Amino acid sequence: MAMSMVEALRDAMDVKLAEDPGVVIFGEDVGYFGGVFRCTAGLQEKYGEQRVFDTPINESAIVGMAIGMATHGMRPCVEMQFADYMYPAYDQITQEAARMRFRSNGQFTCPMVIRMPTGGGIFGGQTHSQSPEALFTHVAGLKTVIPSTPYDAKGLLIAAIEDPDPVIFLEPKRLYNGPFNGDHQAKSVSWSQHPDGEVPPDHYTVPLGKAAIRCSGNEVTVLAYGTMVYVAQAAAEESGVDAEIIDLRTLLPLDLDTVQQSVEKTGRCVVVHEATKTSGFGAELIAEVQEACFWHLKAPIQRITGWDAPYPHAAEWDYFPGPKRLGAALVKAMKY
Amino acid sequence: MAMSMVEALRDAMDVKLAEDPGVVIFGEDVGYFGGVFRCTAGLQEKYGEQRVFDTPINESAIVGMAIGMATHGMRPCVEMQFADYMYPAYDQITQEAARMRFRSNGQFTCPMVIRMPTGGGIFGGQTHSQSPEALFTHVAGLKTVIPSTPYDAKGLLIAAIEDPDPVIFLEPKRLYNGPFNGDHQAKSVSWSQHPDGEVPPDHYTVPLGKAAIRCSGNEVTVLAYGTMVYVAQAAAEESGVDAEIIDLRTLLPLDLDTVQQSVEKTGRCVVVHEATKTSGFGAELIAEVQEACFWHLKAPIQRITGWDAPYPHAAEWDYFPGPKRLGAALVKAMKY
Amino acid sequence: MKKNAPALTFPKPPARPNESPDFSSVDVGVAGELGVPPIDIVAADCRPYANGLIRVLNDEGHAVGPWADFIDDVDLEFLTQGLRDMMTIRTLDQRMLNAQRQGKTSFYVQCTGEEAIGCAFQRQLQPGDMNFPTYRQQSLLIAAGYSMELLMGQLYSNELDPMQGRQLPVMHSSRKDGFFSISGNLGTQYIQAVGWAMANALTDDGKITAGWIGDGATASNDFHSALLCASVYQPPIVLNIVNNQWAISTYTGVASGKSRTYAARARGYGIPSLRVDGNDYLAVCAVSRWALTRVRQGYGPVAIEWFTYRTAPHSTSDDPSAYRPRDEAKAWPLGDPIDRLKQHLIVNEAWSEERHVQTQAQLLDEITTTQKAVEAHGTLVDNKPLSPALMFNEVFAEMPEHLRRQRQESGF
Amino acid sequence: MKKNAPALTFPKPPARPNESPDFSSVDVGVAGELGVPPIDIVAADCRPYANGLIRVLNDEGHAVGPWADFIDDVDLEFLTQGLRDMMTIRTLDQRMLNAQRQGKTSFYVQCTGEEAIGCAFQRQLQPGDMNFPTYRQQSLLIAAGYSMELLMGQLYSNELDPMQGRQLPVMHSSRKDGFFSISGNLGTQYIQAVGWAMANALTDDGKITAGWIGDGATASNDFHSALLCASVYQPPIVLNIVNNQWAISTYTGVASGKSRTYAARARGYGIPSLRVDGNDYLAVCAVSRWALTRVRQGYGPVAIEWFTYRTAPHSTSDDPSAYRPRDEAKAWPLGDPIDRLKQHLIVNEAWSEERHVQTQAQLLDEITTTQKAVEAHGTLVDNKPLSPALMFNEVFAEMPEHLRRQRQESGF
Ligand SMILES: Cc1ncc(C[n+]2csc(CCOP(=O)(O)OP(=O)(O)O)c2C)c(N)n1
Ligand SMILES: Cc1ncc(C[n+]2csc(CCOP(=O)(O)OP(=O)(O)O)c2C)c(N)n1
Ligand SMILES: [Mg+2]
Ligand SMILES: [Mg+2]
Repeated sequence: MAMSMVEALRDAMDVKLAEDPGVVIFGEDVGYFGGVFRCTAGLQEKYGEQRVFDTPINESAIVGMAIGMATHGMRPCVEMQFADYMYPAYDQITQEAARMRFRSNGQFTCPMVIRMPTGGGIFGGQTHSQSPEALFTHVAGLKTVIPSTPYDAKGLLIAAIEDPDPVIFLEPKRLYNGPFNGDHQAKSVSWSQHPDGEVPPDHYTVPLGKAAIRCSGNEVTVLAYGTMVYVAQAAAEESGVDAEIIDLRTLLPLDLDTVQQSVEKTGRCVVVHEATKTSGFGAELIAEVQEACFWHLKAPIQRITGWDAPYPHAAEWDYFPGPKRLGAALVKAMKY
Repeated sequence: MAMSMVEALRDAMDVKLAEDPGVVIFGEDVGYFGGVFRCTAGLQEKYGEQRVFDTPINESAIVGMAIGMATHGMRPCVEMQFADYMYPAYDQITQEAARMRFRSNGQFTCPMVIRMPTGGGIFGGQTHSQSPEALFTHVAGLKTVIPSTPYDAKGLLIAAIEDPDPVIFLEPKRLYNGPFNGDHQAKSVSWSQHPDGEVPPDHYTVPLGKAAIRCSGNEVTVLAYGTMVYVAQAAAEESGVDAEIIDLRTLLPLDLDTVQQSVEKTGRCVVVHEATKTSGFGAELIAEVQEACFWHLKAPIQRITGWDAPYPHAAEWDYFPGPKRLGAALVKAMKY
Repeated sequence: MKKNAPALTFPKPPARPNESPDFSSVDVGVAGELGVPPIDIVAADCRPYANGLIRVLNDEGHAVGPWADFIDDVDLEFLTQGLRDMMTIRTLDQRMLNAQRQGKTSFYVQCTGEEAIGCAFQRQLQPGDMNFPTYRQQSLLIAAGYSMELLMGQLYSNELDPMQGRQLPVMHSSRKDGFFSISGNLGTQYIQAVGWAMANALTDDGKITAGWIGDGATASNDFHSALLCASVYQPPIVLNIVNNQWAISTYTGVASGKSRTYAARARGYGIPSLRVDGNDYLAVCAVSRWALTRVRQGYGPVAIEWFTYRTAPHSTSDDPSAYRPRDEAKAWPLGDPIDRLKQHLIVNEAWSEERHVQTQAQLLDEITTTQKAVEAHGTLVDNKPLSPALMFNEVFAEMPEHLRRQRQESGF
Repeated sequence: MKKNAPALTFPKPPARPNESPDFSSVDVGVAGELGVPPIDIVAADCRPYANGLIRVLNDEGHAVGPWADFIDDVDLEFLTQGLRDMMTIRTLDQRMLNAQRQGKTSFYVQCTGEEAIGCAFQRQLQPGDMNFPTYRQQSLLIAAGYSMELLMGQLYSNELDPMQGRQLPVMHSSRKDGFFSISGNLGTQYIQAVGWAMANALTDDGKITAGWIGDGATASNDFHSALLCASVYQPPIVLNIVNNQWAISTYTGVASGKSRTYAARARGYGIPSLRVDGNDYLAVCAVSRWALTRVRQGYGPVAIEWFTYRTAPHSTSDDPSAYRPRDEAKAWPLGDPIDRLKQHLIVNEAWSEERHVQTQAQLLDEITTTQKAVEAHGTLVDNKPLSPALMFNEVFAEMPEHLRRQRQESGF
């Protein structure tokens, strides 16, 4: 069945709501209206407001309530309207949910999912465009997931809801309705025209912690996730560099084996993300890769990222790490 | 004048309170009582409660009020009682203070300092021991500072208060009363017996953005800050490796020149911090160093850090990255 | 009421799409009914003001009661200016909505139905006072006389944009017009406003502060922080709550819970609080003046709940027909602020239907002329982009080395 | 009151060191004065209960008034057990304080003066109900019959420690005793408690929830979140506020601002709220029973402010003589909870000074015996450390590869 990423996410929640009475969905505007990105549309009508409901505009309350329910034994799956609005909840996420199991020695655990639309490219300005993944990967006790296709979105979300620990589920909003390779002037493509828009109707999972090789190649390994997977494909095509593109899918726990095998093969590595550069997740990837593959590296590992400035509104396409910048990095990597 | 780090910090605030009527100090228990670590003791009595006052237990309110005052034109210097309690303020710090200048195109700016005791080693358990520096260095618009001596503490704090932008000022609480090299069973040493405990009484600054070479060497560069500077010295001594120890002092903006020169000389680099490993500031250092010094590196860059678990109470000395672990890394670096 | 087992409640709006609007449970009281409290009133004595509704204009357009007397020096000329202010915004909102539909700007937010609040409040402020607004308080800017060129320049992110393209279109900032930089993160400005008001007092600058927040955003942590700290330190601030019944698709009941009113919640913090008909220009004018006088004289903070209705969609990204009856705005028992002030002026023979139509045409003309001139500098579809290099400026006062390197790398 | 310019206020305690304790401004009302509200009372009708003070024991030790009648089935045996509970904690607190001074544990927190609250409340709970406590509610654990071995084991972080050395000594956790894991971050548990209570209702498990917070921590964001969400969804929860006048060195006025009482603030959220003498075991018993019955029957949340005084230092890291008069606790107008219940039992001929002294000696003996047995498993000075490898467990349900590598690297 062809689905957009929005539909695939909705379908994952639908499957779990039907299967498990402990699953509840809540957040701002997610109930009656079905979410500002429509991810939960129709679910309240189908399952009732005890299962799918609206909350006050207070992200730390949303996460705090979810923690209470999760420790009780339920399986809340909550939405932050934009990743940019998770900051008020950062204390509850990182200091509470993440370490409830640890600090109570397993008496209280937090099987819960926090979904949040992430990334730029919709002229959202600095408070509707951010990519905070590195703020989660630094925190012991959290898993961080980011799909790049409808198929993965559904399978990973089901796996996340079933996971015994808290999972941060980042949704690249620029991919909600179609794959996007960074060419904002091109006609937009819908998922129904893309092979990964084909999504099985029933229950299935994509395991957390496993990367996918989106495109094999021999010259450079590109480590990407979310929207950047498509940017990487475009960059490889446009630059003509024979790149191996790895879609990490789960940032933590990281599938270092897949990464290491690839870099040992290619000897070159470029990492790419939308988040600001300094202390972004790219730094972590580089630290791991240079340690694991030091003797194989033929060139310094480069990172192509958002600049170290807040996401600007008007100049967003100059901020967004597009195929041109990434292509140039691939070419540069080949020059060593 | 011999001063502890606590006294040096207090003296910095004293100097600025006397010089600049716009400087105000506030936070939990900082007023009448003078702070749970005594950093502001006596200041309310000296300057009155209009300048130094107690706040409700609400860290986002403390930072939010400081933003209001700073944008008005004052120079607030506020305390988070422990760095572990800054999380509720993370939204105000990163989404507001950090980008006020940017988003208002300079109409409103945030010259303010947020002080916070950081790091472990006092049996504080997971909520009195954390080192959140990487959560600040990832944010465009913040400067992040961490002194390792009373002299630097005073000079950097004065520079921070005078800086036109928001500065996160991390205070390694394990260094408040004396240098500490990680040997928790040794008799504690006080700052009065240490050359860097000598602090001039008047106004001086240590510039933000400049590292200090604490110990020159030729074989390995150790990048350290805060308490880890002393751990590095002990590790170098114990392991006999001729290490060059760089005390970064300011993490952002980073003094990459000093770092690069050293690594180009030694060809080896080890980074060390107390924070959890994954996505810690060490990753950023490695990413920069491997790019800047790729052709000079004789060995993979290692990182010695806190483990990816919440800071445990009882096993804190097994969590704390002590001289033994760091020494082993130095020896390992020399084996390549 | 006999219960047996706990069950959760989920607050609901009075009507959903395909139902008839129903405001029968909204008690609007009677115009002129509530008195003017003493300037040094304490929260404990504010009960009737926090639970009731202060109104001045009655259904016939007459100004009645003690609050009308309180502003009996306000002349018809002043009110005519108020009407023009409101008409200006409404026209502007319509033009900009169209511009967004034509792709000339990425995003727009109207304040239709809520014009009286910002317009009348602003005209009671003094130069140097500072508003901490939300995205729906452009009325403050207009009544402060903010340049329409700058305002539109920001909407088009062109070279006239005082924010140089950094901010979302509707997130204005004008220090000299007493309009603080708007954040996309709801609520954050409310506690910052308290900090600014504390600076007013600490520097003794003779100015005061006004915080603004929507009913939905009263749920935010910063709302609590602001009320708490205002109660503790007693800085010179008016804490405005604009209750327009909706937060995007979420009914105000989800933000109020079982609180009687938002003003009552504020009163629980020990802050004197009043609830006011926000669609009544005269009531807004009177209560604003009272509150600002109190605050300026050092009697401490006041909270005001402005009771109104969000006639427009939340923003250009929203379609309210999905969650409320299409014609609900028309049923709002407190009417439309422009209609009501117009009626008052007509009743008092200071205005006429003809002048109204004339003024409308004239404003449309003026605004369209400005719009054309501003559009000549570029829009989203007819793009004359600002230098992308600008995005590296103003991250810090001085550009640090790593940003300089990044700017170089960017090639801008 | 005539003012001219805004000036900030900074709340102050009634007395500072070297001044005489002064509680003249504390209005304690009269025992027996306030009635028992109907079980389905709404917030609007709760004014007298939120602003007044519910008391049962009068100065002569007699139980008086409607709340005494409300619990007239509570017999003297039950109360004797209550006295034992309180004496147990006080003894335990003293022993553990000494142990900390001897370096046997890193940190301790006493609840001296506040024993009645947790002890009497816990005895009204049912199995499966869940407390979300702070570090100062060990009284709940004791009255729930938690194993003293486990409790002390955690204080010594030895092999008996059910948290395996991961948590601070005083941050207990016992799911089966209805005692939620304690966080070092103030306030966080309060909104989590609301979530748990929602789960009570959603899963229809027949249990209820009790949230706990200190007066200082009512300033936290999560306090606001909890009141708000409890008001919106009406889950079965009792929201307890322990107002012991101090937050470390900071007087309660800095947390209350101009709010009349914390109960009044909660009432502003539309939650029925009561204020109770927390040093009166019978008052705590009566109001807890009323509140828990209401909540269990589905009439929605209740907030209770327990009015008390923190006799002990904040923790072993604190020295209150730096910020309040040394003998302030003795001047507390509502006395000491153990003394007052003892007096009541003596007046009713169910207790005597001799039995009291005997019981005290016996408890000390029991606790000291346990303490010695537990200390044999190790203390901070006599360390038999748990395996450090434990710190890699329970980060996740299954240990991921990177942690396995780190554990290996650690060599444990
Ligand atoms: C912290 C945060 N959470 C969520 C949002 C998304 N959001 C933007 S406006 C809005 C509704 C606000 O409603 P209200 O406060 O009533 O203001 P109104 O739009 O009615 O003027 C929401 C949920 C946000 N901007 N910030
Ligand atoms: C978020 C956070 N900020 C600050 C602290 C430090 N702190 C620990 S206890 C305390 C005082 C709490 O006072 P109160 O809530 O009245 O409880 P009490 O100690 O009187 O029982 C403070 C400020 C903390 N633990 N968490
Ligand atoms: Mg609204
Ligand atoms: Mg207290």
